[in-house]
Amino acid sequence: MAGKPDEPALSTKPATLSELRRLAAHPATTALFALLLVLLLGFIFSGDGAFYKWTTHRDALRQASVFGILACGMTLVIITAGIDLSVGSVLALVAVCFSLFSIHWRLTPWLAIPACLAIGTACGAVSGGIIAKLRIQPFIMTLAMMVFARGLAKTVSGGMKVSTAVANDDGTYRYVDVPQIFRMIDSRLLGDNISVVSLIFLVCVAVSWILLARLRWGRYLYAIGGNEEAARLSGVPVSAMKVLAYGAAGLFSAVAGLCQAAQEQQGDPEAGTAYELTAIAIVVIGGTNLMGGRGGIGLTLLGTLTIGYLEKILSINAVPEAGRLMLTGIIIVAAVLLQRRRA
Amino acid sequence: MAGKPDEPALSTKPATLSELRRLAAHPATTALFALLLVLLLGFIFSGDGAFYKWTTHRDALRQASVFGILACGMTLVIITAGIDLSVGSVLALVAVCFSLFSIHWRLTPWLAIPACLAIGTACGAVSGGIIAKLRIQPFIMTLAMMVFARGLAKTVSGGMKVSTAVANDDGTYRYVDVPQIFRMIDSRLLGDNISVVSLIFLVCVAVSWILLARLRWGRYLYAIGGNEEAARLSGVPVSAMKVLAYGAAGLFSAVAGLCQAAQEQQGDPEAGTAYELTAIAIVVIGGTNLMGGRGGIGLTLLGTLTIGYLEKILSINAVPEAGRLMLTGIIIVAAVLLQRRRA
Amino acid sequence: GKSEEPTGTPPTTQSAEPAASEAEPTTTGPWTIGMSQCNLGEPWREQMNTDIEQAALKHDELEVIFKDASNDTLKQRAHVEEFVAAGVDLIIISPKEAQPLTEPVAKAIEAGIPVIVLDRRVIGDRYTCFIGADNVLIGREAGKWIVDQLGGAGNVVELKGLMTSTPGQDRHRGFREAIEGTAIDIIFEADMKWLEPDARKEMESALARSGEIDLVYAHNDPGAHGAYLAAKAAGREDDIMFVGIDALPHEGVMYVKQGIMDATFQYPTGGAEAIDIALTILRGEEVPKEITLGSRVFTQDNVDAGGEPIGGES
Amino acid sequence: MNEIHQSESRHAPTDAAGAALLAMTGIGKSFGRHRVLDDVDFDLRAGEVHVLAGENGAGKSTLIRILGGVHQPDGGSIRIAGRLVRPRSPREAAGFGVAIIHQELSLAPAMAVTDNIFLGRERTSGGWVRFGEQRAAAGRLLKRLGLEVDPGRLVGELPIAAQQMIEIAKALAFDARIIVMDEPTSALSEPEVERLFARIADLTTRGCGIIYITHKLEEVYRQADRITVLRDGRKIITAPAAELPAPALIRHMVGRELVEHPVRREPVAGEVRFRVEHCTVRAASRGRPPVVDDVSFEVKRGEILGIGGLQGSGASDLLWGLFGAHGRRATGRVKLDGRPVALRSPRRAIRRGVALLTNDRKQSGLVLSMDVAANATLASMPRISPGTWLSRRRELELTAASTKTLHLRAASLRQPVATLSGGNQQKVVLAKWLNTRPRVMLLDEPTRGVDVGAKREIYQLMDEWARAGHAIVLITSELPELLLMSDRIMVMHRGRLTAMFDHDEATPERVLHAAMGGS
Ligand SMILES: Nc1ncnc2c1ncn2[C@@H]1O[C@H](COP(=O)(O)OP(=O)(O)OP(=O)(O)O)[C@@H](O)[C@H]1O
Ligand SMILES: Nc1ncnc2c1ncn2[C@@H]1O[C@H](COP(=O)(O)OP(=O)(O)OP(=O)(O)O)[C@@H](O)[C@H]1O
Ligand SMILES: [Mg+2]
Ligand SMILES: [Mg+2]
Repeated sequence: MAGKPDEPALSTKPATLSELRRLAAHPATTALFALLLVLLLGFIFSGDGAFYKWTTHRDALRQASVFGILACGMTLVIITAGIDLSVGSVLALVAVCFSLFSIHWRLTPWLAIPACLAIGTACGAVSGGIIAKLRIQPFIMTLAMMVFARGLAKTVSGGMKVSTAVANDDGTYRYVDVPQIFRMIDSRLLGDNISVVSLIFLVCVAVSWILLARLRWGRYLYAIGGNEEAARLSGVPVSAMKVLAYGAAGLFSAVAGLCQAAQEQQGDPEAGTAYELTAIAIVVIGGTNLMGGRGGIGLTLLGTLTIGYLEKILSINAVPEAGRLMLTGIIIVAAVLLQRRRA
Repeated sequence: MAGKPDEPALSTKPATLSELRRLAAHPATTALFALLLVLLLGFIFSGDGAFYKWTTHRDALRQASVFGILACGMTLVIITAGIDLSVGSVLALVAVCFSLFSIHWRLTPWLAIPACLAIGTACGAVSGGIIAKLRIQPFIMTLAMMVFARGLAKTVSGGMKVSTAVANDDGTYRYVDVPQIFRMIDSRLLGDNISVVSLIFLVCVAVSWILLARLRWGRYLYAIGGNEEAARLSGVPVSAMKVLAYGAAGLFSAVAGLCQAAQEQQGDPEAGTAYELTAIAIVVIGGTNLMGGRGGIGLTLLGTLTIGYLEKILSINAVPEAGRLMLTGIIIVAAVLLQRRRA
Repeated sequence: GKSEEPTGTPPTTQSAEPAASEAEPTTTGPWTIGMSQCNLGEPWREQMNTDIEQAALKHDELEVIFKDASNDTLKQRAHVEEFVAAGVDLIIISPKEAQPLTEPVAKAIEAGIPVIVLDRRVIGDRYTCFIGADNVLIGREAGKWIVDQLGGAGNVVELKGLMTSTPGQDRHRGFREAIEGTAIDIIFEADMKWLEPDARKEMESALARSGEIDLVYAHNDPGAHGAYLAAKAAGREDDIMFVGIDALPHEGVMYVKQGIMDATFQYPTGGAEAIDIALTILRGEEVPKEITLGSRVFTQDNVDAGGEPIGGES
Repeated sequence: MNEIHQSESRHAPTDAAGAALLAMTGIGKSFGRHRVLDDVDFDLRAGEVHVLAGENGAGKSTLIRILGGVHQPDGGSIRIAGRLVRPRSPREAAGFGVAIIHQELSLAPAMAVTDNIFLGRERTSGGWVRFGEQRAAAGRLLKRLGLEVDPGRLVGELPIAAQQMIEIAKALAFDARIIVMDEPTSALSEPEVERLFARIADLTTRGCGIIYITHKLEEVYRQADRITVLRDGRKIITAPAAELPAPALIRHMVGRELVEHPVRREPVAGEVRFRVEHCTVRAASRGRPPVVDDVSFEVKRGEILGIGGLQGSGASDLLWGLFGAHGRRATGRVKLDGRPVALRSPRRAIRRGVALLTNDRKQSGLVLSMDVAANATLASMPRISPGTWLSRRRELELTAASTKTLHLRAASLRQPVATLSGGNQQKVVLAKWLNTRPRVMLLDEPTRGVDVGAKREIYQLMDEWARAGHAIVLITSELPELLLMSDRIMVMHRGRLTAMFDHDEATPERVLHAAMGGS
């Protein structure tokens, strides 16, 4: 686009005018269209009115939360023109560790949670470091991490779910209580009106928003994604920022892992398979460009709702698997088409 | 090198010199390193000498072939700076159709095969067309196609494997013969020394090589991947070329689908799940850059062997799943590191 | 599978509380049943749904809503919640996991909706009725059969299902218990993740490694079939026996009929039984808390006769 | 034309001068086995403008990239204000008070003007960016540079000229002692250049030292206190500007006597080859006035029509529109040799014999991942691939022929264009269009970033093409070039045609006046 001439800016009071135009054609506006389109579907096919019940929406949000949390980290990475395929496996690894710590070792959350977050962040930071220092393409590095973390999760869990059924030495099983922290994370607040995981998701959104829109680091991430060479020439600490981005993605994956374990009340080494695709889809449907340098977390929030509601609406209408898949494909394209002017 | 003013532009000596230098630092050279590294592993951990048997290598090649065929199409797409996530699902769709045509409808291969190839190509061409004309990002468009094609495969197959056990109206089953064409594709030639599917793979490699290295279109694909704007302004038919690239990817997926069905003797709508990741890994391990504009099919051939042998070696040593995953992750990184100068 | 049932929970012998009494008193229907399947990807579960469908067709006062969690526990949990919200008369669930679905099911019970748990258990006793077969038992039976086929000695390849899944673990455990102390040794074992192509790959490796293979024990029939194809390609299919599990009419049983496999052990879906039990519950009659389905073995000799029952009563 | 400028040399160095700001000694640098810099000494005094001159590929940018911490030297030492330093990264270099305006624009297109200006040096309090303050500061800065652009606008939306001004603003945003300008005016037009010079003047009076790289001789003699000439990576001479008249300077740069540009060929007034009627180009985003507004003109065989205008004139948009590159945004009628042609896409335009050389080779000219030959033949593939089969022999022959006429300097025709120097990259683009055998050539800043020698060569080529009967449309922001090369000069302002001069009646004053909107 640069170097390609465009219409004169020298018009009178360009600021206010362009402000208006930007608002009108703002990605958020189009992302909103996509969401509304899906909601419309919900109103038409309401699954015997289920769609009009608040609980349906509450649960839709809860189901979308884990993906949304992953998508927050994914957004940071994608803005640097990178990608992180390992989020799903890291989620599983953390879910397993969290269950191990809390259920089997009976650790206090004050130890278990920080430890888990550290594990997730470490995975991300390692990817980021190698990508930045050894110049491996993000796609392939995180693909490797995806495979590795999955293997690690299986090793840690001994290839079985880490559940409240604990094996005795004689091969029989004894049942232990679900840890308090699990129940807490899986509970609801504000008079049963919103799930804790949904709140956690919103917190993640807020944190990423501050990072992207308010802190210097945010500028750096955008600059790296927009023109890495330019960023370097401008004195941006590129490597450090990449470690930050992927580390953050790892951290968010860990948070998602905690939520997953709490909701499943167990650590499943197979959990989160193919979640990375959903997370990426969310980010892109929001309107963030995979080429990097553009987009934002607000868009990802909208994307999360779009995908989340799509899932829910198909589910309450008991659409059979085959049909559901085809519809999903079509609707994704339709939704993105509403924003093709952006792409 | 910034030669003397009088020095003619096309001076033979420095040309040949740089030819040599390029050969030394040529991607293929480094891709070869990666392969040798893996082979070395094989010689060390030979699984009770299984690695020294020719049949092991023959089978390794056979197993890698389906992925290799997918990788050929993936290479074309990636060179245009795109990506195709739908190859796995298209493979499944075609496998199902092929089984349906050949086993249930008893169609002659002369009809069944062209029909299947057409189906695959259509899927690809549709993605390509939408990507080119409606400006949807390849990742998200092919993601949608991936979901859609999977759903279609399940619809066509009625959600069950299309096998030689055909349902009677009374719910019981009757057995029909495995079609001749299935047995042919799954057989071996040259005195049992090479599988037909491997030959098919090599043919695909040859075809893609001609397209990329010997035809005008190949040059166009590289140009689009390198700088789409410049390509457009140089009169490159960008849209047509994108349809070509994704159409070809669809075609190759279809070929892979035929091989898959023949080897499984059935059409499994779940087949090919996550194959796209392997295909991409193969292309990247070969040394083709996901940013587009660089790389080639020779590299993909090497990448296929690398991944194929890695799988085989882990398998003949009966490495348990968890360990396999972790090793795969590590070795992928190690292999790519050998080429980081290229990335 | 049993392994997920904590020994701590009392195997409730007395019959379930008459769930139907909470439901509307009608004893004639029409009734809506919500069926949540954990993953239609697997042929066996496809079969389960088919069985339920077939059975339900015979009773036009029944309407069954099928949902597929496509292998996602949290999705399946949402299914239960949605069924409760929609106020169905009865829920049939074939859980992906015991643990995560225990509480959603309990909530449904509290909401006065009877729940039939199929195949995999939930923890505790807050459900109306469990119908399922015993994977450990089937694995053990397979083991016994193999032992006396091989006369207590031989080289066996074990192609395991996804070992992070309970059926995989149980079919492995039962089998190993059975061959305990015999001269049968497992010369090669690998996880083929229930997938036929993977089974074929692993079998090729096994063949490449060792000249002496007497029998292949695969945790499902597609696995056994994949192994067969590999052996066939190596021209060794005649000196190897192939044993699988599941015995779906169009899979394992067919393979045995064709002489591809030597034996397959049925893992019943319980779909038909589920509908019968459902009707009983809905009519307000009492049902047993536990129904363990018997299994059948199909071999060359008995396949046309429809196999022979093994293990538990049915 | 150079002599006129020598007279009006810049004000004498201030008293602040003399204090050595920078001393680079024995700098050497190789890329692979290619020695780009060989034992180069260079120094800079406070308050002076030190011009670094040399042909394309001489090593100028490399030298200052080393100063800026982008490349690490193989040998030599750098002293800043007497202190021995070794900048390992641009960040470090900035720490030493070095600001660089890079030759290849280093901006993030998707970020706002403000964000780009302060990138890497955000005004923050505890990590939190103070956006309001930055925006205000950016506004002031841009105003002083006379760039009327909303600081909130995305840089990618601006034309290359506006971008270059922003690049400059970026360097001036923080107070550095040593300011390096690598061809800062390559895409600027007269008034902007003047404003830049004004800034330079008060920077030097404040005691900053300026390293100035340019290929425009008139700028050299207006700015330079001292001149250093590089050739093939070696320092040839350092001398006060007064002691190095243009002919000598050129001789040092080129290393040989340069054939003077011949007196203008007399225009062979052929029949009309290219006629444009009522061309209008809509703005990309609606709600804005058209960027080209009802422009009509014609070009005869063998004629060079120059288009003058300040940035924002819409001249480039006009050419893009005629070339079909703006698709449906462009309307109007075009006749080629009397036959009407619908130029809907570049592909068709090329087939009809129209060529467009854009003003940004990196963005829209070259495919940097491909080699010289591939780039040079990209627009004429049918010629080297009969029946779609690619003939490498023909490819090399065609490239060799075209690059030879352009005196391209490359190690081989298979060298990646990314590693060519700016000027040589430009020649590759020219070669690409030569190979399409065009009837009409639309040239947008054809000599941008091209050295004296190459510039002369390009002028001669344009004359040759004109003699051969081509019709040429030339956009250039360099007034002297415009006046020298054009048979007729058409002036645009905000998309409108404001004046049309014959070669003889055109004077700098009249052209500028029209360019500012007067008619
Ligand atoms: N001062 C400015 N501020 C913002 N935008 C500008 C400014 N000057 C020019 N532009 C942009 O330039 C576009 C037209 O520039 P164009 O390149 O067509 O004119 P030009 O005279 O050819 O410029 P150049 O000489 O750089 O090629 C306008 O659409 C406008 O977006
Ligand atoms: N990264 C690189 N790798 C290899 N060669 C390079 C690289 N950068 C520059 N060169 C070579 O170094 C030489 C000097 O390049 P440089 O950009 O310094 O020339 P320059 O004097 O700035 O030319 P111009 O006036 O056109 O900008 C050129 O021959 C160029 O091909
Ligand atoms: Mg330079
Ligand atoms: Mg212009």
